[in-house]
Amino acid sequence: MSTLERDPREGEVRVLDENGDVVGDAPDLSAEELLAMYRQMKLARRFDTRAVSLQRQGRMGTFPPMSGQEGAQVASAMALADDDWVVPSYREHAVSLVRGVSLERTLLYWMGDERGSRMADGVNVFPVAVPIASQIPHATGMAWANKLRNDDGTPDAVVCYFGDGATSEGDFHEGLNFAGVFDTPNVFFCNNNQWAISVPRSKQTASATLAQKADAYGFEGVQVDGMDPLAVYKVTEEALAKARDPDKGELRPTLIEAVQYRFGAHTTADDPSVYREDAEVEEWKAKDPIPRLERYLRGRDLLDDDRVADIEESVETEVADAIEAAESTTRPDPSSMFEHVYEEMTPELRAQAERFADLRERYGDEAFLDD
Amino acid sequence: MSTLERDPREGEVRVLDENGDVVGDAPDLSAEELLAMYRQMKLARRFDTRAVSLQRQGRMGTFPPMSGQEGAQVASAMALADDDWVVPSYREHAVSLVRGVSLERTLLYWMGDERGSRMADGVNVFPVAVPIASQIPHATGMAWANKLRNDDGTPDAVVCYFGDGATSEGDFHEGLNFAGVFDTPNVFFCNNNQWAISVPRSKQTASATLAQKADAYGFEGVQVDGMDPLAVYKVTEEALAKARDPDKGELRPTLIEAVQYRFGAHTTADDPSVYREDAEVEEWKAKDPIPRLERYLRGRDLLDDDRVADIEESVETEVADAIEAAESTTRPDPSSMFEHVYEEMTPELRAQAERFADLRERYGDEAFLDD
Amino acid sequence: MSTRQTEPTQNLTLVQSVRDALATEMEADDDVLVTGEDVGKNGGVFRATEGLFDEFGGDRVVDTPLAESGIIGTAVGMAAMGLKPVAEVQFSGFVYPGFDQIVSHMARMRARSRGRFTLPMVLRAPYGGGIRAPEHHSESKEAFYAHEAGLKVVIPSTPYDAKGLLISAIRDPDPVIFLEPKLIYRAFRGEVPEGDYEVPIGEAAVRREGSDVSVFAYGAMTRPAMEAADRLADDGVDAEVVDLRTVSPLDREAIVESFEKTGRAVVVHEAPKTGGLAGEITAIVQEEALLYQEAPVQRVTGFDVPYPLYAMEDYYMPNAARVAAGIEEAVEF
Amino acid sequence: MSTRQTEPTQNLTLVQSVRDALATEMEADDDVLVTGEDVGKNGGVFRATEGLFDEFGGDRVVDTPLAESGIIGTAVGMAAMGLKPVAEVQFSGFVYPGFDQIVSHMARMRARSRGRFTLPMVLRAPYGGGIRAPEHHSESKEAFYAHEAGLKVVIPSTPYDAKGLLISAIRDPDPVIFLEPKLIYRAFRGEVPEGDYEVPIGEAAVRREGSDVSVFAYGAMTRPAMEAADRLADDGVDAEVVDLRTVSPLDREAIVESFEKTGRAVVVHEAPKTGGLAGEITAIVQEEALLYQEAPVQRVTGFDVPYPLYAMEDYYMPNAARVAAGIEEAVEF
Ligand SMILES: Cc1ncc(C[n+]2csc(CCOP(=O)(O)OP(=O)(O)O)c2C)c(N)n1
Ligand SMILES: Cc1ncc(C[n+]2csc(CCOP(=O)(O)OP(=O)(O)O)c2C)c(N)n1
Ligand SMILES: [Mg+2]
Ligand SMILES: [Mg+2]
Repeated sequence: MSTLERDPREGEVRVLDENGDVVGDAPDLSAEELLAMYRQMKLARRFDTRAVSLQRQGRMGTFPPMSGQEGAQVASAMALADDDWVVPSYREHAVSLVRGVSLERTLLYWMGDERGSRMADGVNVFPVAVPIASQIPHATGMAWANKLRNDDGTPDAVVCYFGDGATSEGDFHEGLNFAGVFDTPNVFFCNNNQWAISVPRSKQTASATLAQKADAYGFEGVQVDGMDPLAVYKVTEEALAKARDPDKGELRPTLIEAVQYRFGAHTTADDPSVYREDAEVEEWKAKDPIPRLERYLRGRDLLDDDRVADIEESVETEVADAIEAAESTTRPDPSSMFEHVYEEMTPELRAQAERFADLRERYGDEAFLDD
Repeated sequence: MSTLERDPREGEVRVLDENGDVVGDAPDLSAEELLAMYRQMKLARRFDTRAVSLQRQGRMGTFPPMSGQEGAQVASAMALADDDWVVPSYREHAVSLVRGVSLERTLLYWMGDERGSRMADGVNVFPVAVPIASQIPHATGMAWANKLRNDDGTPDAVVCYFGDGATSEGDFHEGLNFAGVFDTPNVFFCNNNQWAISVPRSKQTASATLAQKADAYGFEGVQVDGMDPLAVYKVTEEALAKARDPDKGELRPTLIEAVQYRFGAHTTADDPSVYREDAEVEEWKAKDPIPRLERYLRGRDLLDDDRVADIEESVETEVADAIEAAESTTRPDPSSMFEHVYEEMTPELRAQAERFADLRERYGDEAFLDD
Repeated sequence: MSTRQTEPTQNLTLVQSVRDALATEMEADDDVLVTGEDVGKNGGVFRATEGLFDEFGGDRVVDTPLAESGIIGTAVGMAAMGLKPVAEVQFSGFVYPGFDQIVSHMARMRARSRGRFTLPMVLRAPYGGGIRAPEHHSESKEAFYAHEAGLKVVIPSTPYDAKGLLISAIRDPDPVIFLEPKLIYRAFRGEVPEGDYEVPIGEAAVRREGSDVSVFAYGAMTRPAMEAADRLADDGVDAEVVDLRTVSPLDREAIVESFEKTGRAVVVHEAPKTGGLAGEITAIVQEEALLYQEAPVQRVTGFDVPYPLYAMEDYYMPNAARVAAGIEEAVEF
Repeated sequence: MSTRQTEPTQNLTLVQSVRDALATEMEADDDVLVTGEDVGKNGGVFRATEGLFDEFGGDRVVDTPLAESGIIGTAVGMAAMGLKPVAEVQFSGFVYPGFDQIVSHMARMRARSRGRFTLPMVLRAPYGGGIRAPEHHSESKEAFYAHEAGLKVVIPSTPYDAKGLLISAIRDPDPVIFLEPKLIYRAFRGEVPEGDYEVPIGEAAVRREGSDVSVFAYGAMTRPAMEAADRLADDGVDAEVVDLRTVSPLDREAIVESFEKTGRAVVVHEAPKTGGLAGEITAIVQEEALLYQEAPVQRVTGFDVPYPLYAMEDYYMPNAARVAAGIEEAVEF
């Protein structure tokens, strides 16, 4: 059968259907874990909404929202072990959150403050990568390093996130090919949200699924309902287990295609109404991962109206506190621009920094800010 | 079954076995065509051998031989229609030869003379591409142009050649992905000669076959015995027919993996004994495409000892004449270096050219050639 | 060729004039087509191709997959077959995945094939800093392209020039890199003829005549250069401002002519100082006119640091105050 | 740090000394590993990694797939995790498919992460022309890297320096691009200490003292510079030859010091003239020492053309005659 005719989602892994009813084997998660998953998704959604309005109010620069993608992000990140690593693109706020990057730090970053790009020590998250797909070879190299340095044969894994559009870049190809050849403990997690800005998935590549691109690298590709957090958790957990300790004849890496949708704009600078229909958005909103998980949890008596309200309130406060903290951070010192270019400033750079200090002294910061 | 366990050649298209006995459907070729194919292969082999010795004698620079690969090159090139295009790498001397590039021109090129890189008008062959895989997007763009400009729905095809190593480059991925998306009339012809300099096919990628990489782009991949000229002719002909006029539900492009072997060194600068065993070479020499086709032709009474001797003699002369012509070509005018950089020289370039002329006049060419 | 004065004009921003140039040439020449990420239905992330998809259809205004080497490499192939692709890279900071196609092929196909295969293509990219954009969105690395023979590199600073230069670039038989300073995409409007006209590639424009010091600038930096010149006029410094418009080939004649008049120069660019074109321009003036030189050429440029995130970009970008300080140093030497 | 005079030495070619540096550091530091195309069993196409595979095994001397962005990008990842990869690109003309990884990541990971992720990696590539190689095998585009903040760029000209500089590069906490002039890979031998030693990055070396004119050169161009100086000594011209050794950061102090002594300069590089580092060096001397300048700085460089196929390369490469002509012009001005 030609790939043109095949239903690209026929092999997709699912646990919850759109109503939150169980249609596959649920992963082994405790009540606390399930509730934590739910809360993180709610927190991510709320954060996202507030961040977009901060931008609208001129309190923040361009921001890439991720509403609709909480299921894929939170659930996959929760499947990681403490020592595993995350290599994100620019849209993985919820992944970062789960992995210990504070919301305040994420806000600072999008407020144009480099300090938001310095992950706290001990947080195994790589900085945001803006050039599409360029982080993929890094993730392969990191996993390769883990494997080389590991003695007991179960190296820490590295999970790399990227979008559907990223699969078209040469770096996707090279990064995955190296992973296959060096059999590195990688999970390549593709957040296929159907759009690369205005370019739909169908125009990004003629292959029926993105998951099948793994064939080219000799390892497994899996398609999962990315708006089904339990299914995402399951496939990620399995991929991680294989990354650390593959069966004989198996390669460590996995390409996961998490099929999902971005409800909002590509970034706050984008107007999706130019290129896509509302009806399509509504169709996907019916698959919203948050109510799906909520219904599942209510069905198992882990949630009721009161607990939901409590969570909403605590989430509200947490986001507000993060915004408050980010906005009350003193602006970075302009001279810090010259730091961290090299471990030690070169003489020329030192001279430039001195001249810069001198100009600020002579003319005042107004002179820099007025045009 | 894991790709690690699958026999990577199980699906390979074959017509002649190693003895020249027919094991598949032969393509529809006339006696003249079959003999022409044989002669071109003999000519290519002889040219290759002589070129290597020219280099050894210091009469030519580094040269990449292709002995062992004549079957794939000659037969695929013969399958093209006159108006089709070839986009070669640096090893396709036999393809170029079949497509009308004179041996003299090929020699000039490897003698370091740019004029060897200017294909004669009307010869639909693109210049040699040295950076691996970088010609693949060109071929896609050329085929795309053919499709855009074509009115009757059967555009001229563009056949792009590259090696097994080239499949690892980002440009392979991007070029093939664009071809799938824009459904361009391309044939991507991979001369899998088992080695990328010293790196064996098995270390180039973990995918079981190179042909299966086509899955990632939604179009067909075919593996063929690249040392079986009749099988190569057949798959190329089919791919070309599809490129021009695909069936409903089919995409135009094809990735052909022609499984073969380079008998000699990567280039005259390479010593393969450092990285591969003689036994391996011998094993593949048993599949030599030339005796295979010769046995087939003898079996059909198209060749006998006399005709073979005639062909060998005429081939010898043709190669000798080409060498004679190339070596008696006057050296290029050094000032031609400044030409063809732009349609019109920029003022600065003109100034540089004048200064250069002036220096030559003042100091003589010896001053440039002495160190 | 310049515009006839009687022709009707429109009051356009720079990005609108880019769009207008594309529409004009697509209308006039069926071989012209536009490719790139989001250039189709979306009309480009800066609206530089707005409406072209509706007007010329999906075969001539093509949304490509997200792959810059693919974009540039296929444009090379199309151009070799005689089409005139105008490929867009979404931001100049994202050209690099396609850098090999530029330096290894786009720049050299003519030379390699000794004139048989020529590449009448244009590579457009929004360029430069100052718009509070994320990392990699504010780069200005024109020096890379200017160092590669076989390319022409154009950076307009006005709506009028943008249209005329882009039309010239599309018609140029050689590959042109067309860098559009996005800081001034919408910063002001200018009169732009409705019809087609060319502004010649390789010619600088004197934006302000002066006798004390030459300020060489291009792209978005022309504005702070003018502003600094205006400010210093009050202090009796008469600065000439030369907008280079093309950075490859540089208009050496115009540079030298201005410098011979003033003997002092300031070169302004956003790109980092070391290895930037200010060094090249300095070398040119002392090569051709050392005996006129009365002060060191001042380089007022970006610093030798990665372009900072936007909270600090105002401190990175040369502005009127820094240009004025440079002029003062040149004049007071 | 310099070598102790008593230490045993070996008589090595430049490429052997590169190999020796790699072996020395791999022996001393388990975190050092070598990756690239054909660096393993084959020992590199120039034999720069010969025997390392047998000595250190396939985990530390790794043949990669044929993909430069993959090579550089995975090295970035390994270095971020604390390994010290020394990645080889087979020829500097083939770096470009990995150029994005260099400028977007290798150069900036430290700045981006404000010092949390640093990249103690080295990118080695055989570099420059003159060996009758095919197209793209003779490039010298060091100016690209020198324009990118966050990188260091080293180009040795002697076996002694090659070893000491490469050891420094491997130990350097910042990413270093190490360009090896292949014209002199085997052109001569030199005494190289057996043990380990560093030649500091960022320091030029005066190869010949002189008072009439400063010749600034690096890599393979140091030889014709010396030869030209020797030839002209007979005519009574006393040229100083400064081998820059590192082109980013440039040793401004050494450049200025020499120029203040001579007041005249010739800069020699293989790279094309426009946008090459000769312009930068010219800008430096006039910025810091204009009052000492007695003649225009002469740029003796490659031409602004694609590097020609080898039948013509002797005409392209600066040689002693062209350097001598440049010195004469500088002196006679
Ligand atoms: C190399 C590169 N090219 C272009 C861009 C501009 N750009 C930013 S996001 C984007 C679309 C990405 O789509 P996808 O990979 O699907 O991720 P998503 O944004 O949907 O999460 C583009 C083209 C970029 N950041 N990097
Ligand atoms: C981008 C690039 N990287 C590296 C090289 C150096 N190089 C030349 S040929 C070659 C191996 C190519 O192998 P393959 O693609 O299998 O083709 P083959 O030579 O076997 O025909 C390499 C690494 C190059 N020419 N271009
Ligand atoms: Mg997407
Ligand atoms: Mg091969």
